[in-house]
Amino acid sequence: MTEMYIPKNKIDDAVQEMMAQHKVFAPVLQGRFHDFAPLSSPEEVDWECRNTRLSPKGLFHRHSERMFDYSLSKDDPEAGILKESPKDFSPRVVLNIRPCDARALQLVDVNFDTPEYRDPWWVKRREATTLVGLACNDPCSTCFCGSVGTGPFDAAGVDVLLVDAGEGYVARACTDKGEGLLAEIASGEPVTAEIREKVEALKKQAETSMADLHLNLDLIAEKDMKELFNEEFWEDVHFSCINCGTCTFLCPTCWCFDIQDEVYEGKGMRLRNWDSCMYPLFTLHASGHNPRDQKLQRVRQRFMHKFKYYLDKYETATPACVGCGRCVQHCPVNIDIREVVRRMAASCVCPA
Amino acid sequence: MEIPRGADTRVRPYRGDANSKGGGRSLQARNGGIEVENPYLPYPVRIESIVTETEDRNLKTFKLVFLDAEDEAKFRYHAGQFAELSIAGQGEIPIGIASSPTEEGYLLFTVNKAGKVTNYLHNMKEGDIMGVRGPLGNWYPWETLEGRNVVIIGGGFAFTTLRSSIVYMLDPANRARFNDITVVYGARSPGLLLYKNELIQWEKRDDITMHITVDGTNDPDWKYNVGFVPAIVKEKAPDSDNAYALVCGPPVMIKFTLPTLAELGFPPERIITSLEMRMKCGIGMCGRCNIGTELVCKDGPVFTFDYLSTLPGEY
Amino acid sequence: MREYTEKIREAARRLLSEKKVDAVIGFRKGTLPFMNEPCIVKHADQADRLYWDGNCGVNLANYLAKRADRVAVVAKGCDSRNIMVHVLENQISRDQVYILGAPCRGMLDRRRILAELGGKDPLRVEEQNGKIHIEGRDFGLTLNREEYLQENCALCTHRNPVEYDELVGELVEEQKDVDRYADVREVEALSADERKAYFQELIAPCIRCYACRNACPLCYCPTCFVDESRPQWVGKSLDPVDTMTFHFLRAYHCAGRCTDCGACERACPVGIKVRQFTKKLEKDVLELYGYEAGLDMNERPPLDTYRTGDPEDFIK
Amino acid sequence: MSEWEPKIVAFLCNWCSYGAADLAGVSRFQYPANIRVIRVPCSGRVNPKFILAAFRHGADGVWVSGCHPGDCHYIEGNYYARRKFALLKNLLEHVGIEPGRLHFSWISSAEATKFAETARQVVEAVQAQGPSQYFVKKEAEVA
Repeated sequence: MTEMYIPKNKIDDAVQEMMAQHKVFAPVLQGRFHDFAPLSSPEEVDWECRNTRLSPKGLFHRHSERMFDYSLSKDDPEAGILKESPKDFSPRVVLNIRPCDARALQLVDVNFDTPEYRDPWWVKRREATTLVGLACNDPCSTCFCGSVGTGPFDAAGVDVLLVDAGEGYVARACTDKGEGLLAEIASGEPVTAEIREKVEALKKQAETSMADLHLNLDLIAEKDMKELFNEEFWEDVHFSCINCGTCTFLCPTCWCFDIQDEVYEGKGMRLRNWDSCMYPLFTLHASGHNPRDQKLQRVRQRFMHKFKYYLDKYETATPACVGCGRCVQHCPVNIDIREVVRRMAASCVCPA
Repeated sequence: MEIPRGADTRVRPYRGDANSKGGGRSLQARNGGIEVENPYLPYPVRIESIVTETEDRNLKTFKLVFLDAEDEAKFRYHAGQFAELSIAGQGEIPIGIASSPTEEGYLLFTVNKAGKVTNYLHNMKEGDIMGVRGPLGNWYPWETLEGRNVVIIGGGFAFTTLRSSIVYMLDPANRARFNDITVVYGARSPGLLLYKNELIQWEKRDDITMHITVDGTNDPDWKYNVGFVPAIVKEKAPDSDNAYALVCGPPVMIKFTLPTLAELGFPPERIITSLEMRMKCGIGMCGRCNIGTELVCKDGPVFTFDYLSTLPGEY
Repeated sequence: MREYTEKIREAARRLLSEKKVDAVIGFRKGTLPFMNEPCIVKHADQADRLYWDGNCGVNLANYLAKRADRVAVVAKGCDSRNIMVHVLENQISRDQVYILGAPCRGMLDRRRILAELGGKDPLRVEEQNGKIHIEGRDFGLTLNREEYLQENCALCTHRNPVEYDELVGELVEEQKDVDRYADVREVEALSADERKAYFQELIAPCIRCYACRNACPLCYCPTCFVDESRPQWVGKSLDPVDTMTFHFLRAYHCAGRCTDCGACERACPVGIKVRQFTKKLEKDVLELYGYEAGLDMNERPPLDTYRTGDPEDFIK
Repeated sequence: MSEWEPKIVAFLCNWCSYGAADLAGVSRFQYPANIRVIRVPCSGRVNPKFILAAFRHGADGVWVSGCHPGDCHYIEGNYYARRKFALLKNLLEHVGIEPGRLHFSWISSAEATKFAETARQVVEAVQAQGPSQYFVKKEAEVA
């Protein structure tokens, strides 16, 4: 696989080269926090950004997606017939996506790209996108990627992995798509043995800097779904939750959505918006019956989905969580998923 | 290859089927590559006719005809499946398919007036254009039911996919595949029974045993049963030997019917039901209709009670 | 803060073992610096889970609406006012709640402190004598507590609980001569177009997660107007008009009830100053009807009463 | 702009202003035809959501009219309404809606002249603002 060294004074040139053939998205400081935004110039990239407030899932699964358009005008012979809304699926690069967030996209693939049905928007955007990851030399204290099967240097989800080696970046292609992208970069230099060693050292340092939480996911996997569902500790876990959707909206692996029709002056569109299992409306039947009308049920659903249902359903050892720590950082009432998972593994009633 | 409509062409086991392998994930892939068939795009249909089913006028049966014959060919379904009815400007609703695969040229949907979309639909007229997306979900296990006695127990307006099933089994091409067919169907009053004309016709046939019942009635000419569905099941005591029961109805009916069936010797793996849930996508992606690991829209809606008992009771 | 924690634990132990209450609602120590988690304690031997410091900004009144049991709740000035609002609005009865009053010197603004750290992780934090000592992997920093209070706390004129059954600390001196509405007046002074631009920009980052609504103790409606479908009052996409309609109506529903506890702003994951909506209402309610929410149990909320001589110069 | 005519939604109390509108019609008083009347049982029935909904659906102005203070058919509905509307109007204008778009009046069923006169004033004021933009839901701005 291709590997190259891009000195920091040439990194803008490299980004410029990516921009020649692709629309490039990268973390940009927008007001008070970072978000992925399309670049108009390479200088906009904030290379010091630790991570974006919102996960990059929105680049693939848009917060509000215009699905179909239709006419409702009486004299239109096509009135009431839905047509796919035009979309731009031209090639793009998502630059400086963190390994956890890239891995998250893979975890979500199993939902949107299934043997029976393929979500066209997700699939086409995934196809059109090359992910250039940036390894985390300095994981945050709320990061726990290493405890959920990924890591600060995990290349599993990216097409190219960049490592900040101090004076420059080492770029390594991890997939054919990544190879293709690096072939377009002329600003690269060969990677010296010394730099390669440095990258290894950085990797080791990053990995050891993170405490292993010993989440014992295998213990959860072994448990009976129904027993875990009925554990008493959920009573304590759910208490502080206010059922806002912050955790689900910031989460890189939460994919749930709602479908809505909107009409304006004889034209209409079908939209799909992010939704959240935290909201009572999410499961409310038209009859008024609601299988998850209690806060406890909704809180439990989120954690059970990520750490039990997902594993059981897809027969995998990896939970639907990549340890990015966004929900830990931004939960307004400090519900800490790391603690919840510990209790799921231990089935202990008392908080740790 | 010419595939006859109504045949079991897709391998999608219902949840809890002893023959099921790989847990409800079907094997047929959609078009590969980047040309992705949009599973959210409804087929356009025209409302051919509307029948008001019940005297409270809350249930109407809509007969829908595809605008494009090719779409009809693609919409190959099994009794027990559902579809998303789509109304531009209003939204979509998941509704069980009431017509049988053996009834060609149209689809039937019996819709209860409950929310925003169904209220709008009830005010639509014959000739109006709407959409249908599907078929969705799994179906009653027709291959497993072959050579068996089938006991159908329905209550209220949860009789739609059961009607589909009865029509399917009674079709001359299919009738020989199944042994005795027994139906217990009840509603609160005679005016609330669905498909009355058909019920009367079936009642007169000798290849199906009908037990129509109402909770109560003032009608002196009522010549069928009076009593709750579970009581009538107990009274008529269909033989459980080599038999499967398909049970659909309001929760309270199911609650009291299950012990009766158990007494009659039906084990939970031979009692099959179809669940309802709030749904949006209908294809297992939007995340709201799960019971534990199972997505009712895609892994269901048909489950055995045996299988349901292994899942969290969140439905 | 130690003393508060001790007093809270002692009270919880006593109340629970004497069976005066079924549960005690307070905070437990958070898993992150500058965060604590609301918790409920139901047995006397669990009382030591309770904890108190300058990071208890969540409004605990939020956990009281429609409770059936008898609970003790630790309440800062704002929490106690919101408990009053609950009592006035029949969400809970006064004799169901045992208020453990916690006189407050303001809660810390976590976001502002983290911004001060410029992305560095705080690992250990200690509050002492009006200072915040922060230590990280390779840094140490001391900040003046006063300068890093939540904005609403800095402007607070009701730091002492307005109603309580017992106190867990000495009453503090209330802040005087605070100009509570300087920011509102600044916006009022702008032209209509400028105000429109100001508010549109304010809510631009909104992701419609409803954290502001859900963190708010006033928002207990069984079905929120955003969730109503017949008719649907507001769309659910990120369309700016819908987002503005949501924020506007959410704020309006708090008219005459808001205690400026700051829960909404604290909860917002994208840092929107949603109090800019509610503070205008608060100011108007004070100016037009002389009412401050949650201070007096015998006075009806301003939109639940009237005076024949209420101002009406806007009516033709 | 000469072609443009404002659309104004008027919520009129059944017991007074609606009667006044009726009387104005019977008495053949002229007033502009820009007003779409919604009859309500009391000005107190007008939920702020209704006013937002009117703007949302493209009303250029909203006018609420009820009974004079003290004359409410339900004794005090308009007193409550008065407080509700004062805060609503202030907040709407605070977030930047033009002051000329939202109007309130007290008009008894006998005051047909006042009704016609107020209608003219309201239409004039809204006309001066031009077509409404704020709070009007157009095609959703989503891609």
